[in-house]
Amino acid sequence: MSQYSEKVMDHFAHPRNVGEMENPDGVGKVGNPVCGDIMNLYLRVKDGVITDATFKTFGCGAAIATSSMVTELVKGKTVKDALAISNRAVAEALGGLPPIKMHCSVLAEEALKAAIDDYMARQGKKTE
Amino acid sequence: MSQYSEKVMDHFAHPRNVGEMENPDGVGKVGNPVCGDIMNLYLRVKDGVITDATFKTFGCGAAIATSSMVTELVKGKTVKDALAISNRAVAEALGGLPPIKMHCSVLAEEALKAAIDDYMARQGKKTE
Amino acid sequence: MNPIYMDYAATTPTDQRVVEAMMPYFGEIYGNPSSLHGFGQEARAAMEEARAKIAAFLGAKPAEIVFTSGGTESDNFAIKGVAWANRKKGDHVITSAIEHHAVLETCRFLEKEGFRVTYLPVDEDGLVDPADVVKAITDRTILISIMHANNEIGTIQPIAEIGRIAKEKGICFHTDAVQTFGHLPFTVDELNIDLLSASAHKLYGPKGMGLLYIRKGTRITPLVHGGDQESGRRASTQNVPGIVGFGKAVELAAATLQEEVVRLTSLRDRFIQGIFERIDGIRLNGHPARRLPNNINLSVESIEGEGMILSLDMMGIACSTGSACSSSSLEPSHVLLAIGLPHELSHGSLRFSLGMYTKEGDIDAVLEALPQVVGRLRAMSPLYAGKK
Amino acid sequence: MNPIYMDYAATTPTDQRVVEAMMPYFGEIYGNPSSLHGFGQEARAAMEEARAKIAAFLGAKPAEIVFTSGGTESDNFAIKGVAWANRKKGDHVITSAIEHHAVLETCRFLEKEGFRVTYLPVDEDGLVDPADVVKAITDRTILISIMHANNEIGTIQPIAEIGRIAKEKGICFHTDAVQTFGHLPFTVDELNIDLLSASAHKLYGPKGMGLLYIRKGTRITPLVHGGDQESGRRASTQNVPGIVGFGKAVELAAATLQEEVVRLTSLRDRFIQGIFERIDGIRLNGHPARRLPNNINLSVESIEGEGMILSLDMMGIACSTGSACSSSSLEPSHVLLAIGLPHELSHGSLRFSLGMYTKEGDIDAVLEALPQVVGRLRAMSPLYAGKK
Ligand SMILES: Cc1ncc(COP(=O)(O)O)c(C=O)c1O
Ligand SMILES: Cc1ncc(COP(=O)(O)O)c(C=O)c1O
Repeated sequence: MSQYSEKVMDHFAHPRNVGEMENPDGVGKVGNPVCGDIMNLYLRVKDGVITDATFKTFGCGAAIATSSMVTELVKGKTVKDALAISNRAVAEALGGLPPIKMHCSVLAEEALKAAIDDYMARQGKKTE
Repeated sequence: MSQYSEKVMDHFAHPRNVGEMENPDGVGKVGNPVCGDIMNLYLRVKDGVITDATFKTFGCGAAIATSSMVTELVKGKTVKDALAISNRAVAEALGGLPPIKMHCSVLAEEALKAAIDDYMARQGKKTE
Repeated sequence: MNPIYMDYAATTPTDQRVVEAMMPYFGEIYGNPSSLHGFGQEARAAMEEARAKIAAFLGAKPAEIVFTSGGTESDNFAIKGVAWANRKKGDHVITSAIEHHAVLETCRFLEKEGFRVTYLPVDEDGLVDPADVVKAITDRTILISIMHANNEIGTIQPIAEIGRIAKEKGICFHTDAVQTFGHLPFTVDELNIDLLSASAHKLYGPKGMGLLYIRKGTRITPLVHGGDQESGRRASTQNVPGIVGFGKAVELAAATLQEEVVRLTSLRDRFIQGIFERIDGIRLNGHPARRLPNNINLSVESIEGEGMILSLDMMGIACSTGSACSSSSLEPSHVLLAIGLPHELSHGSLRFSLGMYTKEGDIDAVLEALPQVVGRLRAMSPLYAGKK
Repeated sequence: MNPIYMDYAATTPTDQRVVEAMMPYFGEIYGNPSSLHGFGQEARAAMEEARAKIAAFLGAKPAEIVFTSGGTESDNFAIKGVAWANRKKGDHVITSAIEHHAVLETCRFLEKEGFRVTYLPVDEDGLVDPADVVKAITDRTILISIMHANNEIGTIQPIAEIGRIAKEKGICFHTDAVQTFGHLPFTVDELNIDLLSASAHKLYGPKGMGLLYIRKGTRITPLVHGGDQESGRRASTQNVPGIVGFGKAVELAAATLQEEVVRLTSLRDRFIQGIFERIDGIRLNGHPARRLPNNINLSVESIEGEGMILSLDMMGIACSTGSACSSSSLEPSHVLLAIGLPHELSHGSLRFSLGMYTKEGDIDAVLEALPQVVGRLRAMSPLYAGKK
């Protein structure tokens, strides 16, 4: 019994894709310790498709679960499709979040966007 | 179990000396229906000694018990000794009264005083 | 003779099924519902289940129910809360002269704080005239508080109509439904209520447990400040067993409400008819028809109420002079004075209130006992003697 | 593994003996204590017996004890009640920055009402400096409210001294003793207290039940207006089972208080020593010595509190991040900020509070579990990784 759905508890207890990635193609770092949430998201991209994603997160149970879920959601998606993943989609995939915890899903969306931005920037640099 | 002592309940349940007296030597009527208490006290006096006392009372349990007790207390007393009976003495004889009901004992004292005053006044008239 | 309890309007026994429902929440599922761990979340789930059940019974949303410590707190919360929150908008409150002390004393407190309060009169049956409500409204009026049914004389007010008036004027409407919640069928929408007070111990639930229904959108300042329990509207660790018990009590009430109304009404009328056949010089206080199914309020000429209560108590019959909470006061009932009863008659009033366990035989036993009591006390009374 | 409850400061299970003491007052002796008849008077007698027992425990008179619905209501009543009653005398209140929300939010409400409130700072151990109290006093000061022991970090304040200062200046002194009542030995006279809040559910009594001690002669306006219960200071039908249960809880607490202080202190110190041996990068919050015998408050670097609570909960261990009533809030604890903890450390705080049923084996089980939890979460944390 918990304020969280079973899915959230599963992703919190058994988070997927934990860890820092060596030589990632894109990194997104959002949040700050004062607010109590930091999310680092790492992407590996091949031919426009996200082949791997990992995270490191400082934050509450929901922050960890959304981090885990967003890494799962993006894997195998094209960068374009990944950009379309909203915070709502992350929350829904987790079977919902308590209202007071919706900001964690926002953070996950932001981390993803930041990682993709970073990837794009690196791509831009490469093709320059 | 009650807010009243056993003595009060006994005098309420089995009041002594109830009734109007025919040709009394002194009558005291105090209180009024607006306040919720009326006490009528009747005295028979022979040679300066109270030989009988009766009452009629409209009022709460404590009012009835104090009426009953005061009639008991005065019987056999000289008028002078009866005048010395205070409301406290009535309350004490009843094993105490709740603070909020002490005014009933005051009423009893007043009724007694009024009845003795009435007796004195009648005596005065007779000796005139 | 077995003791006969006829003071259900003062309080009711907690139903055994309610007690059983509460039991696990004392020593087993004892967590603080605000705690994140399982102990807490299990308690929270039970609490929210009760809230949902009670909301459904009122035709309300769960988030509109705030649990309190009883009817009095709910009345205080509703009235002070709306007054505080709408201070900038206005400073006038309308209520009636026959409200429960919980409402009246709160209004007097507001008067000391600079608010103006109109105490509407009632007619000889205890009814508020909705036309008086309309007349009393000013552009400074922020709250109308009229009780659903009176606890002493049982008169049921035209709440739906008063609520409609308040709604049309955009004024917040509170009703003290402590005597009707779980006893009469209604929903908050039918009665146009914005705020409603109820108390669990009047419907076989636990003492020290109440609720305030607060219609969504109503501006209200907390009475009890602190933590963010009850969505920030009533701080303090929730009384989980009490809330669960309240939920159970409402569930039980809902199941038998309709038939209890019929059964109690018939017992009440048997009582009233029987007593008028047996005792002269009495008067039924309150509206003859628009009255609580369980309420009988009598004035007996020439004798005083407490003596009757004590005498009946000695015979194992429990009733009251009016509201229990003023029983230590010497003042005659403000309700009886408001319906125009002379002081001496108001001193001789008796309230019998029936309930779940009242049987026909109990009525007959009281019909037998009361004339004896009245006879004995009248024999002692200088007022009755005067009548002969 | 059996579940281990280490959140006694949030709430305690109601002791089985307390529940048994309460039972007769639900369905048997169910009268309203204000009723004149036997049903009511029997309930009243039980209530007054409990009041006398509790008063004796505090070294107070029975008439100085007012029953309320909990610690929060008592705090609200004390602070608003004294403020309202002394408005003409002054408008300044002194409290501390680390009070419970029940005090702080009440003070903020008073500020909106035009009062001035001084929130005294505390040192890094959470202590209020009595010299600061002296400095803060003005000729407009009507109330000083300083808690006896803090619910989050367990620091015990120099209450006797602050009380003495208040007494010398003729200022009313309130203490929130919710965490110490029944847990530490003291009397109101020893501590120079005029008003004291306590809550039954913190000492194995029922939830929704509290008290305010009000020293004779203290001017106070009711928080809950209405009938004349509790000598006119707190209206509403009394929660008789709750009051009887509170009385029983106090009786039980009194009987074992001294030995529990010794036993819990030793368990607490075993916990603290053990955890420092097993985990690096942690900090004990609160005073090392002047602290509640049952309180352990830790900050764990690089990880956040909720994750630890959830993880421990999955292992059957219940604890909290701080006060239960703010657990749905995202704000870091005002207490931890007040003792100067940086935000990120305050997010990583954990409170373990021990109680009657805590055994040595429970301590050892937590000492085993917590390092695993911390290790797992730190492995996920970008802040800890950064440290390596
Ligand atoms: C109409 C009415 N309002 C309010 C109350 C107060 O309820 P409580 O005693 O639960 O505070 C009562 C009964 O006591 C009542 O009858
Ligand atoms: C110090 C302190 N004050 C007040 C309270 C409030 O008590 P209650 O939840 O019983 O209202 C608590 C606990 O919740 C507390 O720890």
